[in-house]
Amino acid sequence: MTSSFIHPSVLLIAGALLLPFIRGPLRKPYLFFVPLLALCVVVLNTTLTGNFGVVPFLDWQLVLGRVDKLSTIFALIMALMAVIGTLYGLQVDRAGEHMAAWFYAAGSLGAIYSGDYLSLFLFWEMMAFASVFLVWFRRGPQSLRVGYRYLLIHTIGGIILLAGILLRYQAVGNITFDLLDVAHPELYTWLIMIGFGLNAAMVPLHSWLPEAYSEASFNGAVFLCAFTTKTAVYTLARSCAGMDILVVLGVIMALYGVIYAVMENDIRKLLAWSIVSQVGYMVAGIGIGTDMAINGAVAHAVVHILYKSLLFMGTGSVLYMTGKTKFTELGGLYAKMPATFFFTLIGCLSISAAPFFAAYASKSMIITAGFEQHLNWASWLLMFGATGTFMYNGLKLPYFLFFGSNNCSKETWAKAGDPSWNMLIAMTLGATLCILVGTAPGFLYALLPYAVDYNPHTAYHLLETLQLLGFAALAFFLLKKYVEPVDRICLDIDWLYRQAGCGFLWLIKHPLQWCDTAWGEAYRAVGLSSLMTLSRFWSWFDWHAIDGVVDGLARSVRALGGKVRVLQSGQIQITLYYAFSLAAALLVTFIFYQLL
Amino acid sequence: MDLLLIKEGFPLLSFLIFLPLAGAMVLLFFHGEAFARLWAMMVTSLTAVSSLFLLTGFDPASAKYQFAEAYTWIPRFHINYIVGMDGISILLVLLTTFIMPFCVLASWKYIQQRVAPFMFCLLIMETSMIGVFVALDFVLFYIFWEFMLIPMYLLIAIWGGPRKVYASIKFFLYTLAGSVLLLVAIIALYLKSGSFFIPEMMWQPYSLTFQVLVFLAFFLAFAIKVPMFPFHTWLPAAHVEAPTAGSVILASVLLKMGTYGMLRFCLPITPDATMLLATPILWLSIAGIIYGGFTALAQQDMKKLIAYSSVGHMGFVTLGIFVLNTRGVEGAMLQMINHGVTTGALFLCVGMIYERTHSRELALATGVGKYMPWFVTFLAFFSLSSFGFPGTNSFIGEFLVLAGTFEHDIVLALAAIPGAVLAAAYMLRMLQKIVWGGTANPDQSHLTDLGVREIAVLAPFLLFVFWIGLGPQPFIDLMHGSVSHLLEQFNNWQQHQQIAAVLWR
Amino acid sequence: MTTLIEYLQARIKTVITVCFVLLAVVAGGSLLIDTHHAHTWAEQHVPFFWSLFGFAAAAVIIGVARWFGQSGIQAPTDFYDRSHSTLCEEEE
Amino acid sequence: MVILPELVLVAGALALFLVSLGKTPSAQTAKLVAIVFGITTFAATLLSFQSQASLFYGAYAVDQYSQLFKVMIGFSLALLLILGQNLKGISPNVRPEYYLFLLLSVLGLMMLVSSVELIAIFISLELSSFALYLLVPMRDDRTGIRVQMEAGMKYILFGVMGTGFMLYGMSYLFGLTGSTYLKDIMLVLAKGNLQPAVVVAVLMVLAGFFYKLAVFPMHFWVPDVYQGASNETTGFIATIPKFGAVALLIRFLTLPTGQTTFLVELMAVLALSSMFYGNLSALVQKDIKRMLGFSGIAHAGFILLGLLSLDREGYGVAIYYIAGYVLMNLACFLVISNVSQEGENLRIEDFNGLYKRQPVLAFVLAVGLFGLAGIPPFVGFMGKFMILTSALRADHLVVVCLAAINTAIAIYYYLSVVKAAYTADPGEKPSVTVQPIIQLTGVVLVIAITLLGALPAKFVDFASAVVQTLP
Repeated sequence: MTSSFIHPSVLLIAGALLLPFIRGPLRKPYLFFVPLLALCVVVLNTTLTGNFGVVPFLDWQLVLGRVDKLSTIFALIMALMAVIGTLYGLQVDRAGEHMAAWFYAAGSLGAIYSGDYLSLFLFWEMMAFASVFLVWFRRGPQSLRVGYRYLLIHTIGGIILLAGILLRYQAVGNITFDLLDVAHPELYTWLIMIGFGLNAAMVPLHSWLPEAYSEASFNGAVFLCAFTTKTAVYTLARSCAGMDILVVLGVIMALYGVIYAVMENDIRKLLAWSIVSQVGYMVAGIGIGTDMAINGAVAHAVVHILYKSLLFMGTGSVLYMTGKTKFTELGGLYAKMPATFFFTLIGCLSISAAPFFAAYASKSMIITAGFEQHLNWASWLLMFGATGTFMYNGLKLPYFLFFGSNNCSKETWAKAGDPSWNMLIAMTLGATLCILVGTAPGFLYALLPYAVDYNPHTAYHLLETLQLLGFAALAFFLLKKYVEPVDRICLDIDWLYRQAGCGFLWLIKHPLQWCDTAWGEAYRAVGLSSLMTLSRFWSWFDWHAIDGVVDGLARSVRALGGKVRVLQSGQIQITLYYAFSLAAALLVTFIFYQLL
Repeated sequence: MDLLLIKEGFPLLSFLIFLPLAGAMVLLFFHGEAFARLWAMMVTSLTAVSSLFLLTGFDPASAKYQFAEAYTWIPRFHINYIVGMDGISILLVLLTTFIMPFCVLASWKYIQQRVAPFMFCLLIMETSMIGVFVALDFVLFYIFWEFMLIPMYLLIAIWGGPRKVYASIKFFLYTLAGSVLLLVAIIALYLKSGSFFIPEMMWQPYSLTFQVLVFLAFFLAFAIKVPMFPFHTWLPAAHVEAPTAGSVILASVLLKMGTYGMLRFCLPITPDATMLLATPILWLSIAGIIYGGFTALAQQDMKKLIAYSSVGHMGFVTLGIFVLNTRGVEGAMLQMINHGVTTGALFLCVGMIYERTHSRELALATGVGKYMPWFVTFLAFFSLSSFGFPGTNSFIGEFLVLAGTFEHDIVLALAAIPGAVLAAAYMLRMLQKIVWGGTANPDQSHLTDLGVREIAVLAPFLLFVFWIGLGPQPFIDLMHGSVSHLLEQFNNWQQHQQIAAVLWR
Repeated sequence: MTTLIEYLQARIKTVITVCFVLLAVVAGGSLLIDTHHAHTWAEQHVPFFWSLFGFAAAAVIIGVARWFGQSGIQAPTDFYDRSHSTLCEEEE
Repeated sequence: MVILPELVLVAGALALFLVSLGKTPSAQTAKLVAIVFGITTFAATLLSFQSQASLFYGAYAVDQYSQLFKVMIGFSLALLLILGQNLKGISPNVRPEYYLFLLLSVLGLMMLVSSVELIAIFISLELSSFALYLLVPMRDDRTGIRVQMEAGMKYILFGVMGTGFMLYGMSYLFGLTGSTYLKDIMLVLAKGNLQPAVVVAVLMVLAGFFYKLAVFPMHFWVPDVYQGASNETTGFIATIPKFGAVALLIRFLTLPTGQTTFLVELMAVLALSSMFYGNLSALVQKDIKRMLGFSGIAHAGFILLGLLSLDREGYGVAIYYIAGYVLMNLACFLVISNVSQEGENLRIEDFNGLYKRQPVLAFVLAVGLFGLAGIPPFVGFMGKFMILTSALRADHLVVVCLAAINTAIAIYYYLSVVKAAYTADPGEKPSVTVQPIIQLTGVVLVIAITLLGALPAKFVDFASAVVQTLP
């Protein structure tokens, strides 16, 4: 290892391992200090470029520290996230939760810095396994099952990736992690793409995301929303840039997420769906593959981490204070938790690319890139999705959560209130960054992998956005009652049953719907129960068939013994007879045999 | 005998073999429980320590048999007492010598009556196990190989669980029945090559039919010991009923003898037959891997689960051996050690739970994590290692094996991959149940966490899990010389054209 | 801040009118802006293009979502527990 | 001096006869006398070990071969007398006679191994056999249905049948060659141009010894006699007479018959059938002695396998094997006759928990049985191994494989006894007390079994060397 490059993951892991022994008053400062240190290290690393930490392993070269613009910017934002997230969860005193979070962050940083598939895979798995603890630590009724499924999916994804890596090693003969030949995709290209895509929650490999994130603990979600998908975006940008299929997938993701988010009743699930849609933009950008598109995708990833974490922090505070996450159990909270409302609002504006808020600087980049590549359909659809984003996230979320009809029960209302200081600080941090990026995107652009000649702050762009948002808002308020039906579900029970019935009817009619449930099914039915049945059958087979044969052999030999023993009847004349006749028979047959 | 580097001066290997035996003899006369424990501990640790000298004196570069000793024994039948050690056996010998003290520690509380005889059996076991790995005379080998059955049988039959009688007799009968034909094969080889000295039996121009017959005899014996699917059913029975130390010995050392045998005998003595029969055996290994995974997933008894997982892991080993390339074989060798370490540790863990809850049922052990954090930590690490989580030892082993398999045949390798998923599935299932499992089980608040002795037992295993996982090079260096030499000879073996013709026809 | 909101809520009518006025301004503004570096023909030549687009898009999405939700995606909250508890008892 | 052992035995017999004449024959003195003479016999055999002579007009050859067997016989006799000294199954007032006939039978065997002339062979064989026939019914009647009598009858009837065969065969040989001296017969036969009648003759003579050795199909007496006779008697029948049988088998097999292949293949078939028969029917036995009887049949098959190669090598190995076999059987019968409370037959479950009741005996039993099963490092394994080797060298591949498989079958019933002794729960079975001398004998046996197994080189070399000296 060159002295100049220090691997942040090492710090985080070491810190995590030490954590259980730091107790009492030292705990909080330590918690704050370690990620900060990691951040500093990353900042230091930005000064370098090139490959560091090259370790010969068996007969391969492991590159633990590949530093270039692409990895640097992701590393920066991830490290920053680690700081914010830890700060946000500061009052959690379960050491295990922080350890898991740090391992998770370390895995992501490691994956970003790694320059070869082997170490990449190593960190990749580390992320998967560390993150599942964040789900399990919610300790909710569902957490165990959800976590187990989550893990199963990611293990499978990892295996697919590994298969791809091995195949590629067969074909190419090295394990350096670089841009694949997307022009002529081989089987391994697809496998690797799918392996990454599964972590990026590509439709139709996305179902793990909403259910897991909505089940995570309130600060766990802050980590989850940042690392897994964005690391996947990084790997895609690194290896599959310009792969046309990604454009299609991206657009589908974007719209799919929007539709579901609009219907969603659980605020955190809503955010989870919005992750799917936002990541869709990035994937599309990667798929377009021009410098500008890549820039856009990267920039969008960065800002998305910022505002999405901000949003999760906001909703997390609501969960933390009230313990509720459903629109139909919340509402009108602005009076009780104004600060949270304020920060959440900033987050909402950022995600819906309102002027001078974060996404304003990035999302348009992708779309413009699309237009310049004359992929008009894609760009139109993305614009369309952008409007939707504003709909559910810029309007629906804040409106129904903080205004709207107040569905809070007595105690919920009593419990509601602004969270503790550290969470507020964390949110302030996030909010500031959002606005900063939105207004003065220069420093962000400076970090991007390619040179940028794009200025979001044109009058045209401004007006375009304003019109879009303004009239979308108009439409929203006019059609508000049609967005609300979500909560009717839980109000009117018999309507609910009819709904279920007709839902079943439509289920058959509508392949799309069918697909989505099917995927949900697949994880449960195919993933577990059929597996268990199969394995039960095999173990039955083991005891009854194979073992039966073995024991049966022994028994039959013994039975044969029983038969033979009968010869030995006690009566002398009979035995004599046997003796003579056997001897005679033996001799005769034998002599015949000799003669023949 | 130019294959031997005769060891002048102190006969280290013989010392290693007979020290435990001498210790056992002492136990015949002094029966005190406390004394027996301490004495066994002393003897095994002394053996372990002195086995370290093997490392200092071992020259990885040469492919010869080192530390060799040769004395005539039964001249009329050309039987000699010849022991020696090369890169293939050194790791296994060390594994044996170092597992034993932990077995003694693990039985410290577990065994409460007939302590002296128990330790007696353990020590005898150690003698015969070391003997098997270092014997270079086939009769000597066979004597150790068979003799081992007696102490192991007694370990299971006297100190075992409820169905001990069935399990022990099954173990004895099955393994003995497997190895009777081995004896015939040995004699046949002797009559062909005129000596029982193993290296002189290697690379002889035996006729193909002869080779195939001998190979099959070998294979039956070794496959049962490994155990390879479908010869594995003695394993779950024996594992489940054996006392902790017994299971550990079974898993860590006994199973390795089968694969060691394949590597030491099948390849060099019957190369052509190996070429001829490699493919079906490979597929058998694959079947074992997947089959083991499935059956393990369905088990409710932790020991049985681990036992079946062993079937899968050993499947990887045989896979690596019979792809017949350096990476595969070295992976297999490494995987032997890994399995010894990891599975041994897992059995120790289960034993520790058993000492507390007196049940190995997963259902009853759910959620002990709440009361036994240390235990759960260890268990978690070992389970991760067991399904080859990156950074742990098994990952290296399985990765090498898979890489080797890819060199050999891609389809095969792809077929092996589901096994890895299954491994993750059943291990996580056990882990998750034990650690976070539901509360639908009797109150466990009385459970105490691991004591110092138990932590001391488990910690070294963890050390090796990560040492091999992160820095496997030294281990591979030890075996590399011999393995590459073996494969080199194997590839230079001229009669392969003839085999190719046979296969082609 | 809370007070501000209350203040506005008290005068909800005015707020709404102000909003409408703003919208009009924005729409009007869009006519003045030069659109020669717009991406496509539509944006250049259709007046109020983005306004219409935004309104239409919002309406469509709401419609689709509603129709879609009616179509049975919005199942009862205990839908999974009811239909899958049998399959997953292994993990319970 | 040359025939010192025989003389000692005769003297012993006379002494016991005198003891038996007393009004109230004392079992104690009888025992002492017997043991003393037994040990002296052993000493005598050692003394006369080196001696060479040809007596009684060459009918009686004292050579290394015979002396070797005599030493083994003497040794086993001494051991047997010591370990069976309690004679639980024999009523005290017939004990002098019991010992008397025992010694006479041994005398017969000693003469048998030395005789090289048909009549002498016949006489000595009958001497030993008839003495033996008398021993069986001497067991005192506890069952009320006089099993021992029935056993004795069967023994005699079968014995007569076997003898009949042998006598007939001998007459053939005499008719064909005009001489009763083995060496003359050998010379004549060596000239060649033999009729198949020779084979028949030899076969018939062999049949007589097959009967002693209990080879299929001449084995039917074994289980009933073993079960009917008292433990000590069975211990004797199971061990020492085998020496004589093997010795004479070898002597006769050295005769050239001209039909070697036929003989060999027939013997191979006989060997296999006795192995399978013995092992299979032993699997399901409850009575330990009966089980050992069947296992004895199987082992007889093994010995035959050793003789199969018809060369010195194989003979030497066969001698080694029979020696080991006798040792292991002695070990087993030591345990049996001391575990049984007052001489009753033992069922396998009577050994339950022997480990707790009498550790030393349990250990001896385990070693003996594992030895019989042919597990290394005991003598049983080495014998098995060498026999298989010699048989394979004479390439009988199939036979060898089947024999090997037999060892796998056999292990089960030996194991079931060990299982009872070590794992089963003693219940309220009484603990066993034995004199230290017997424990010592047991330990000696264990050591002998192990040593002979671990370091067989000397013995086998010597045996084969001795066999070389046969004419």
